[in-house]
Amino acid sequence: MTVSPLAGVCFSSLGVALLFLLYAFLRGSKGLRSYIVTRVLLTLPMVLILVTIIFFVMRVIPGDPVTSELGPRASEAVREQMREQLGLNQPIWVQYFQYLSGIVRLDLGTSLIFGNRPIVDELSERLPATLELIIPSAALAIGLGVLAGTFAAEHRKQWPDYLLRLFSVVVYSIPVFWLGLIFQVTLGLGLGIFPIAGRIDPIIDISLQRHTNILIIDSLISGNWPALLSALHYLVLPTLTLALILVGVFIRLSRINVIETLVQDYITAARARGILERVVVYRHALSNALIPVVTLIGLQFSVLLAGAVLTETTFSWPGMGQYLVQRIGQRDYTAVQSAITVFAMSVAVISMITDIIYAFLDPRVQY
Amino acid sequence: MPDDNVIRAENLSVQYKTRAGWVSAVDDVSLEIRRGEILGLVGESGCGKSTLGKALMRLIRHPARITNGHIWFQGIDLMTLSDNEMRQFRGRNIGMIFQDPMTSLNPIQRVVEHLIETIRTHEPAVSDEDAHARAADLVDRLGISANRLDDYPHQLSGGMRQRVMISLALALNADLIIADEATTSLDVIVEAQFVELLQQLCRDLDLAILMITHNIGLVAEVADRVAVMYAGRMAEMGSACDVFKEPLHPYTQGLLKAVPNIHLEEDELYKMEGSPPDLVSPPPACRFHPRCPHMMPVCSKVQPDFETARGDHRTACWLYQDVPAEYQDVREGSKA
Amino acid sequence: MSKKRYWLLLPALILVVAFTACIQGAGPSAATKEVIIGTTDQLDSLDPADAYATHDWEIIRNTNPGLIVYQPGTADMVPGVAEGDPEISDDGLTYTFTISDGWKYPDGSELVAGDFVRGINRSLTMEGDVSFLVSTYVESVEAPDDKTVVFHLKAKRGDFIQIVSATPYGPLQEGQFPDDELVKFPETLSGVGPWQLTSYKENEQAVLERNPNYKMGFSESAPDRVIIRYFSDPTQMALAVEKGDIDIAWRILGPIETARLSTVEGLTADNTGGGGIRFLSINHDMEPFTDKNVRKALAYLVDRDEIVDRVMQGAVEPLYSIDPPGFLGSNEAFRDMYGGSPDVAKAEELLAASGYSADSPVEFDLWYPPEHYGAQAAQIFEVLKEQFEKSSMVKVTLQTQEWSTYIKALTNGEYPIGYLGWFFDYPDSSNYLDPFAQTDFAAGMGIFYSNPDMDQYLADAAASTDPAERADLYVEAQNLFAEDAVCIPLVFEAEYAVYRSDSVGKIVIGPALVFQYELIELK
Amino acid sequence: MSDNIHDHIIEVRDLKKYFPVKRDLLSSLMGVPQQWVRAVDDVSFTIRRGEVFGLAGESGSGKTTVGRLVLRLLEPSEGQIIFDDADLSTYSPEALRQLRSRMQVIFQDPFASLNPRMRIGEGIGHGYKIHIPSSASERRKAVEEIMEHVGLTPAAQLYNKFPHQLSGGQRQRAVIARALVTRPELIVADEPIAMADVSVRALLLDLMIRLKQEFNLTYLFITHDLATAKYICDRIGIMYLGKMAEIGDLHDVYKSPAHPYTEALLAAVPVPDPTDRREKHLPTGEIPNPINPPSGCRFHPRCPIAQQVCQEIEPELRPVEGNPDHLASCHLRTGDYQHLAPSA
Repeated sequence: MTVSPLAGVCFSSLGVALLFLLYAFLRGSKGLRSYIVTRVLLTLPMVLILVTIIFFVMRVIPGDPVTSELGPRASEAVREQMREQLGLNQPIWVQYFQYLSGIVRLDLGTSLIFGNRPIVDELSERLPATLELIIPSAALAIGLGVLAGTFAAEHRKQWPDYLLRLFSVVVYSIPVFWLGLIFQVTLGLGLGIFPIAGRIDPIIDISLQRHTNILIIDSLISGNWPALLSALHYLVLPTLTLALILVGVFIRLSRINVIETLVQDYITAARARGILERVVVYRHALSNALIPVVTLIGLQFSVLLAGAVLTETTFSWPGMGQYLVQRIGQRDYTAVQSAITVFAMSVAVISMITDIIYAFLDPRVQY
Repeated sequence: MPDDNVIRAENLSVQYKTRAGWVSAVDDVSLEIRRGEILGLVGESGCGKSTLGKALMRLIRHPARITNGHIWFQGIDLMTLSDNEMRQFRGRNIGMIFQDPMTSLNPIQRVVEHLIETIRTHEPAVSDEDAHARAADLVDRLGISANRLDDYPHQLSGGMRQRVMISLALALNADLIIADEATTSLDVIVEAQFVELLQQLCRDLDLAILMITHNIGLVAEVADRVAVMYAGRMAEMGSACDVFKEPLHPYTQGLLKAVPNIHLEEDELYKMEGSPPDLVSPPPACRFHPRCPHMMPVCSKVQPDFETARGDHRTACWLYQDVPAEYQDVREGSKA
Repeated sequence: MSKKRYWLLLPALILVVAFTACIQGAGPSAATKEVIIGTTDQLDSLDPADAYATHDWEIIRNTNPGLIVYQPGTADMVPGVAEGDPEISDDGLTYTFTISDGWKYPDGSELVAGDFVRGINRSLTMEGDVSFLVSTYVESVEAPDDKTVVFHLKAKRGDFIQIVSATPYGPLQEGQFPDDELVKFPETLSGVGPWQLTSYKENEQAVLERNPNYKMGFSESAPDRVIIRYFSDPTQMALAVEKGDIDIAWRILGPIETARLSTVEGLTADNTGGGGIRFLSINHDMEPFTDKNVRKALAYLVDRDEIVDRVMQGAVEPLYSIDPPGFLGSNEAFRDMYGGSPDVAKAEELLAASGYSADSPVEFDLWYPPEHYGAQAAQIFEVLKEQFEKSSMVKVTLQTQEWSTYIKALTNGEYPIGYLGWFFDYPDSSNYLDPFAQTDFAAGMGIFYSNPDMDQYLADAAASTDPAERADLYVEAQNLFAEDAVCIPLVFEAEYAVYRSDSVGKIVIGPALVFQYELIELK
Repeated sequence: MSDNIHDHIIEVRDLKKYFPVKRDLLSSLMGVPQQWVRAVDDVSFTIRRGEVFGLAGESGSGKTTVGRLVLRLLEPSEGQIIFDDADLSTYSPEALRQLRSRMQVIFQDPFASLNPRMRIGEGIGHGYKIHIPSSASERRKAVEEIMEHVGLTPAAQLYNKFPHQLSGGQRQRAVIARALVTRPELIVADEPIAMADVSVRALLLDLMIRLKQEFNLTYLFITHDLATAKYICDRIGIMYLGKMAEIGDLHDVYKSPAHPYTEALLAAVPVPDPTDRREKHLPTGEIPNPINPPSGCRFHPRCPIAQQVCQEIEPELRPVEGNPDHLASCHLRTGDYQHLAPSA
């Protein structure tokens, strides 16, 4: 087996995380170090449980992959042959162990719909697109949410607070589809400043050499500045949509946490030392309030992925979400199973990392 | 007028907003703290002593506010300062130590970061290195080894944390330290160590210290002068000897008798009737009158002034003041 | 502290970048003439031995025309790579095509007859999705010389000319595809056609460049480059063409978006004349539809105009035969037989004859998939139920099922009556009648209709090479279809392409839905 | 010690409670030895029926843990607690359940120990409902009666109040009433009046003394406040870092403390008399970490008179000046090394 592109993508996206782990490992106390090791070790059974659940749930949902592939007119013999080819005729536990060993070898089987196309190849095209969407969205949502939440807390029971709280409820309750459509119609069609759908201008796309399939990185690598600008331009609406879905949660959470920290003794103590109010709020209160927010980031990551599924569909963004939706429609068992596995594993990894960040940030945590 | 007062509050009132309306937490209180003395401010919980301490630093925040009064600090009325000027005053001229040193230090900031931040906020010209050196010097003076500077608050013992709080209050050579229940969370031996340190600092640095506490024994041990608050008002103020030996206000009298004394032979404590009033709807006039054994008709009608009874010894009680004429005739019938 | 403040510049920077990008993004460069075509289709495969989806065929046809092609803008067959019509042996089993001169691949090499043999044999041996289109009819194929392709058929087929226009019959340059393996997504795809596919990014875009050696050449206004943009839903595609992100919105806009866009200034909606038919598929093996009277009663009760006007707001057309207009012998058998508007009395007469009454009405479940045929399906079926129940002798229960389960159950004959759409594999009436009315095929569709007369008509029509004779036979078949009420045709949903009038002058698609990109006229 | 065992309601013998220090998975896998917090380390004492036994010490001395062990809220690591002649560890679950009604607890924070959503009367009657089969009206009667006893009057009116509607003193009275409603024999009072204001404190103390007589109670009174202890305790044990440093009649201990730690503790208590300010000889430092307590006498690092032997050998409780009811564990004051003590 050649080294798959997915491996590259996995490693590059996990690279940042690993760098952080390394940094935390080297900088942290002995307790933190052993916590990191423990937490990493604990992630393994967690992932195993997740993939096991996915495997068995996939077996019980209705819909037959063989029929959807061969069509209703195929003979029983052909169906049987196909089942054999896909390994669906084997006992379920054999299939289960094949699936597990496949995950370990980064071999997720081949797509049912697209013949012998390895799913790893398909995912390695899709995952970077999703990363390119969710990383800026998460950054934007967290950044905006935390700042706005802190601002609201600082001006508690004044009009910015009421406005932001109202805003957070409104954006949180708006369906992604609708929000995306509003953006497409207003900012896209109405004002004509942003493209409706896609990842990059189709004409510029022709000149862009893709390596990682994260277009911003690709255009930076090749020094293709028009492509970089275009990729950023196309990123605006989907990012805004996805970020707005999350920002409400972060506003509310940061607000309540900052309000709670603002009544702590050390805040009064800092004020009594004449520390600038801005520093009191944005350093002392916010840094402490952020600690629980970090945990929430881990929890919200799955919401982010769910939002990404819808955003990708709304903006024809060829990422994991769109892939999942398409393949569910096509009853592409192996593809759906693999995509969900990737989703679940990334949630597990992110929650591991946020736990470690939490431990890293809060010196009081006992491991 | 030349005086050796470091701070003098005049007719200070603080109100805070509750669902039931505005409540006076501190009502028309005046006091002064002199250079080189420890003023003990005592009273039961809810009497407004902590609010008063914060009011002196203008640390009162929404939904509470200072509604009246002046705070003279070395000739400047703090009430006339802008927020930013007042902020610069805090830390630089007035330091504060809080009840729980664990929660008064930022849990995710190292000790040294607290100190450097405080120094550099007020003296931006000081380099990080110099601030660090000053921090090390400071904690060393307070009996903490400099290698604890990089610790987080939770890694220190209670006594050490409280010393760190003092070092923060002293980082800029403040003239006044307000210690708000600073020993309450400490064990008795550590508490004794801590007040010894405070006394020593007060002497050595010629500080003024306002010690707010409910521990009357502690005040008797360390304070030069004592102020007693009841239900948001000043009841009595005088030198420690005067107040403890000859308490004037009936509340002070009762309070002192109710304090356990390990050295006295008596085996029963004085029991004061009733409990402190609810500040939302306090009794009219003298707020102590419903519990007072010397209650007179005037006590429920007119609030006595807080005025000198003997020398430096002031109290707010009709027993020591001329009762207005219309209430005088019934004085004979009082319990006194 | 001051360091921190620089972070505030970051959002500002992003905004500036985005704004510059807006300006950058406007207007394609003048050097190359590009056209961007949007679609909600997906590419399933580009291997001609495997590709069976409409969009797959569109790309393949644009890169590689067959011996016989469509007359642009029509469903008529004309010689493509072939010099003229084939020579047909007397027994009708041997077709001999001669290739005209000058067909060249992009690399300059000449097309030879062996390329056809390679392609067809590969389709046969690979057993891809589409192989049946060859193996059903072709016994063998040979190339006696570089200019001649000879087909030996298994049986006489009057519509073989149509069949041979299908993509698996195209030529295959040596080395384009491996002999022993299907390659669904080759790096590039080329043939002797006007275009070569130079890049494909799944669900993003496909890029087609000119074949410099294309025999027929390009007009002045033809695009230099065609970009196919993939969308996940029609709403975005409609917005994108409205905004100008794409020049042409092609399959599948759907009636609602088409209706909206056709009122937008600056856009032209082009009715291709081709499209899918929608009908009620009836299971003749299941009560109550074993009874012909019941089937006919439904045919009397259905009101197509109401569906067209009330639900689809004129975006579709009523359909009165399973063989839609434009095809050989197509008529309006259902209108002739059951009238243009519903006739409750006639229906009740038939039902009464079968013993039904208002007290004991005919009862059945009516099935449809909720989304597969558009969001209006539910409304259509509410209206249908209303129409059927205009007669007190009919009692309908609506049932829905998610598509993948639905289609399996329907074609397995598990539902009494359900909704189905159809689009031809090759443009001939046989492809509309055989699948539903011919005994073997109908069983496979879950219809279970069998009538020796019908089978005879269809067999004769298939074998005949005389268009007039075939047309007559198909008229007979359609009339019998209506008489037996095999299925009930409802509407015809024409496909539209919408293009921007400021950039595109003309497009040519036609009822066969073959979009020839080289015939796009750019302004 | 008294010969008559029935004099004792509680006898604690060689009681130990070690809490495991939480380790992470990795350390346990790698065989890093388990560390223990020696919260209570070999403590023995008795409580006589009808007395108030005080247990005093700084935070971290283990006094609260002893209270919880006696209440059986914690399992001892070693040692026995004998209640009314029977070892608690031999109690059946049913007997333990019954034990709860004979032994009650009053905690420090009255607000935290009252369910904020339960009416005062229901809160007080809760234990009664569990332990004594009764009708609702019987229960209400019993509750109101006890409320009258503790001064929660008028009981009928206060019965339906919620904890937040009561003053601090009333809440503490409610906690006391709840403890008394099952008519227990022993009350473990863990810093019962530490949160109360000075003026309320005297009333509560008085109440507890009065109730003790009315209900024939025995108290285990856990406190850090030696001045208050003086007013209620008959005997007192001074704990330091999991060990009993000194134990005896309150007056003996206060008048002639034998252990240097007791001396320090008594000296540190502030005296409300400004004319009585005397120089204190305070021990240095703070109470150390109980995970690795100092060797020998645990107080030796802070002890002003410590000698070499104090580091090396752990002292035992010995009678002070031949008084069998006053014991202290100090080599230099009660043990075999008195000759090493530095002359004053």
